[in-house]
Amino acid sequence: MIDKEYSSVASAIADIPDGATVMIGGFGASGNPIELIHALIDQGAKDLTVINNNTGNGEVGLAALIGNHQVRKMICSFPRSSQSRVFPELYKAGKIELELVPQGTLAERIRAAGAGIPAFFTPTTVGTILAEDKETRQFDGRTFVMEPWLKADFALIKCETADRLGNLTFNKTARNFNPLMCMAATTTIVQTGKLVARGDIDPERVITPGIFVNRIVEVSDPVHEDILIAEGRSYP
Amino acid sequence: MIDKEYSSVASAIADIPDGATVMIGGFGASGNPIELIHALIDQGAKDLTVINNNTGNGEVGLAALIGNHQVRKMICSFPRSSQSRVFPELYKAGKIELELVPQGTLAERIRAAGAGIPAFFTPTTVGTILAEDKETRQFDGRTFVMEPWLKADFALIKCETADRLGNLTFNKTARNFNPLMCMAATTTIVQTGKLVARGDIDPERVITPGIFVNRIVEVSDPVHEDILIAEGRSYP
Amino acid sequence: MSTGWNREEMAARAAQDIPDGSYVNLGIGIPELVAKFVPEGREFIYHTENGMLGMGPPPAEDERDLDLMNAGKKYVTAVPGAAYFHHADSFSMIRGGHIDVCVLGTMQVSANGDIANWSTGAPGAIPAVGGAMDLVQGVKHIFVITQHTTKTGEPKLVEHCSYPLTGPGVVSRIYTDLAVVDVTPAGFRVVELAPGITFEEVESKTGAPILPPG
Amino acid sequence: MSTGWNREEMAARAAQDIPDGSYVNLGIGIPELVAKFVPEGREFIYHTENGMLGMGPPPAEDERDLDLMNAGKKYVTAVPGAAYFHHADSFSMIRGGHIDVCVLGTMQVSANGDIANWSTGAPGAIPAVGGAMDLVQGVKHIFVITQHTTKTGEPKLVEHCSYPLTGPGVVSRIYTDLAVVDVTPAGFRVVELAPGITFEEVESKTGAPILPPG
Repeated sequence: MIDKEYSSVASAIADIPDGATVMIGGFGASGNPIELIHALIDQGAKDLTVINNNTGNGEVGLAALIGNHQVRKMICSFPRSSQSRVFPELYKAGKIELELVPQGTLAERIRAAGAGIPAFFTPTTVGTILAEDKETRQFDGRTFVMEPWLKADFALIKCETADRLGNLTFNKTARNFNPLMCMAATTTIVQTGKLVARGDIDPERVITPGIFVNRIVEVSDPVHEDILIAEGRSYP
Repeated sequence: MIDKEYSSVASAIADIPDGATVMIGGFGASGNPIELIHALIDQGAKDLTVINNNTGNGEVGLAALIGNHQVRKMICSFPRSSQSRVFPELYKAGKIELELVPQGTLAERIRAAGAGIPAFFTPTTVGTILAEDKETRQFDGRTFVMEPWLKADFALIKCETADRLGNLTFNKTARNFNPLMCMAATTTIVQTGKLVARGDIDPERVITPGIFVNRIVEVSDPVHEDILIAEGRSYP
Repeated sequence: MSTGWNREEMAARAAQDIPDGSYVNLGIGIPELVAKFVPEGREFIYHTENGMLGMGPPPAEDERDLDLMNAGKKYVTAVPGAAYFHHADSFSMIRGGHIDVCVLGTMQVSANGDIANWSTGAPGAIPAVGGAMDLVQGVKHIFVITQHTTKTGEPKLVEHCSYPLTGPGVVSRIYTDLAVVDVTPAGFRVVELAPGITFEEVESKTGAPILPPG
Repeated sequence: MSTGWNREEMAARAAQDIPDGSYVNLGIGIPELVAKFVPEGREFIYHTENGMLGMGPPPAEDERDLDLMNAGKKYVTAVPGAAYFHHADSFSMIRGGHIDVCVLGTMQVSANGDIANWSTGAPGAIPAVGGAMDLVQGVKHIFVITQHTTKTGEPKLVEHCSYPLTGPGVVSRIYTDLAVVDVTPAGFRVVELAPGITFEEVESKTGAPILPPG
């Protein structure tokens, strides 16, 4: 019988090694798998390359992972946040690398990895300094740049409901990058607010089919980044 | 106020001109917008390029459109059907052109058009006669072929439920190519089994957001290709 | 002394040029105000990059849904007929040319429609681009709302942008505190002057040749 | 006289090699029979190209849902935990390497794993490829079930395919009426003989060098 359930966030992320590339879902304060990230802080893997749209907020979640010196390189579209100084300070001190990728290109590169597309052409960045090292090409009289797929060893995902096969649903704009990252990682690890029996999710309502999910752990009352920040919390 | 409703299939497709490129949703007998296709037969536009996975069944729907000599060229993955001789006979007589595209490449080329991606690389067809005229390239030591986007002037779509903004849901495997074609045509024309008020479709359950839809016509009791064929029907 | 348009008036003026039924993406800052000035009888559907069509106004603080934010990371609401989707679908709408109008703030716009609104290029600054480069290349019509000059009086409408570009040749119309300005094949052209503003004043505060209305 | 495996036995033998929890795509014909022989204690999730994971067996005729078909255009059912999706997502599963096993019929397989199962290349034949070229390039393990020879006794396991290829070097294992055969760097190798079949018989009916078991 297929059952992808893990009993704890710690066991679900236990084998993430030093040097791994890790996608982390979420955008702003919504859809972030905070409990999985905090488990990764406890676990201590180092030299990580992390892919997320941002670099975290406050001193919890992704910002805390970065602040704990576990991240060698960030791949993201917007590394500034009014709510966090963690990344900027390390970056200015030359202690963390940055690959800046426009948001839509980031999303499409992740999707391409999941879809078996090694490269594609996009108009985004044409004529800007971000296209300087990129191959360009004309189609229908317009210039486009070539962008490669973006894969990861692990993806840390937050969803609303999961069944034991790994079928997932998300809540509102907490969906964001999560379904794409599920497709693009060798091992996709999901924290779900609710773990339900097989058949309890309407097949029409499934956003991420179970084929893209390897491990599920129920976190029934997940914290929210904005609440933690409002409470002045930090981690660890 | 936004209201994309048309009162009849005839008025919804009235302006499709001779020579237009028309995507038609559906796979096998499911998800085919038969009423829209029959309206196009009544309307009489000629020299069409039609994009569909197949070439129709029996002597109704797409097979009837082809049989009525309105189609100059088919772009599809599987032009044979145990249930129709219409396309094969015209093809052997040299009266219709064929561009054969593997099914996954067809889907991805249509999605690329909708997503503003002029070309992408895929392993599909590498080492086969279907890649003979295609540009190839190595990524990570493996060979891929480059495929261009595939756009259309019009898309004829069948869905289960639509609201007046054009948000759509589909039923089971009748979804198939329909949501992709909605994205890739200049003018997307949808027949819906049920037209509901704005807000009556759960925003989490929307498969095609209204931004991809231009015209909606309610066809509340749509015929099904398999039933028409079983009844020995033909059109016109 | 000139009077000109204030922030709300600039946003209201831009809203006048958006057709009924448009799909609209609003940048952070003054562009967000456009949603307050939808002309009578028209409806716009708002897109937000993080996965929603049909974005509504901010909720009361005690009615916030923590999973319902916009691309500016502010809490928002959903109007009837909204839809949620993931980031790749969201940027397919942008890159695929499905969004009708994007209204952006800017640091500079050049006479050929180049826009620079993501980076000062200053050494040591942390680069952050977000979705700006996707928007300017993908959306059908790029409108800019901006003060005509910087706080220190430097022109923001220039011959060539000195800041790094967000995208070349993409802006079609500019709404400033002084005028509505089109980017035309012949360069900047004033479409309309704000109340109490003369063409000569606009010309003197513009860093490139600019044509008068008409 | 040889006995060998019949169609059901070939399918059952193939099913033995599919691990528990695999995501499986079954081609039309004998491969479809694999679903009838899932070994005790295992579960496979079936993918069908036209947009479904969790495909179940055919329904009774009076319980058909006209919108629930498989890629072979036959009516099917959905098991609990099924999911529907569109064609681009469906082929992302295939092309992206997410499907574990695909079982296909074939016209020819060569000693280096080339498969030819979509066209005879005969002049005048109408070419039709469907999803075959996507499947052979994308799925992790390509299994073939086929009679060892054609109806006229020609070998289907050959040195080089004479029919146009579906994909080069993609097949890992072949289940025939006579034997289970692996495609190895050294060419064909018999893994297992069907009851009553000798290696010599297999060798004589194979159009390329073939290694014995062990």
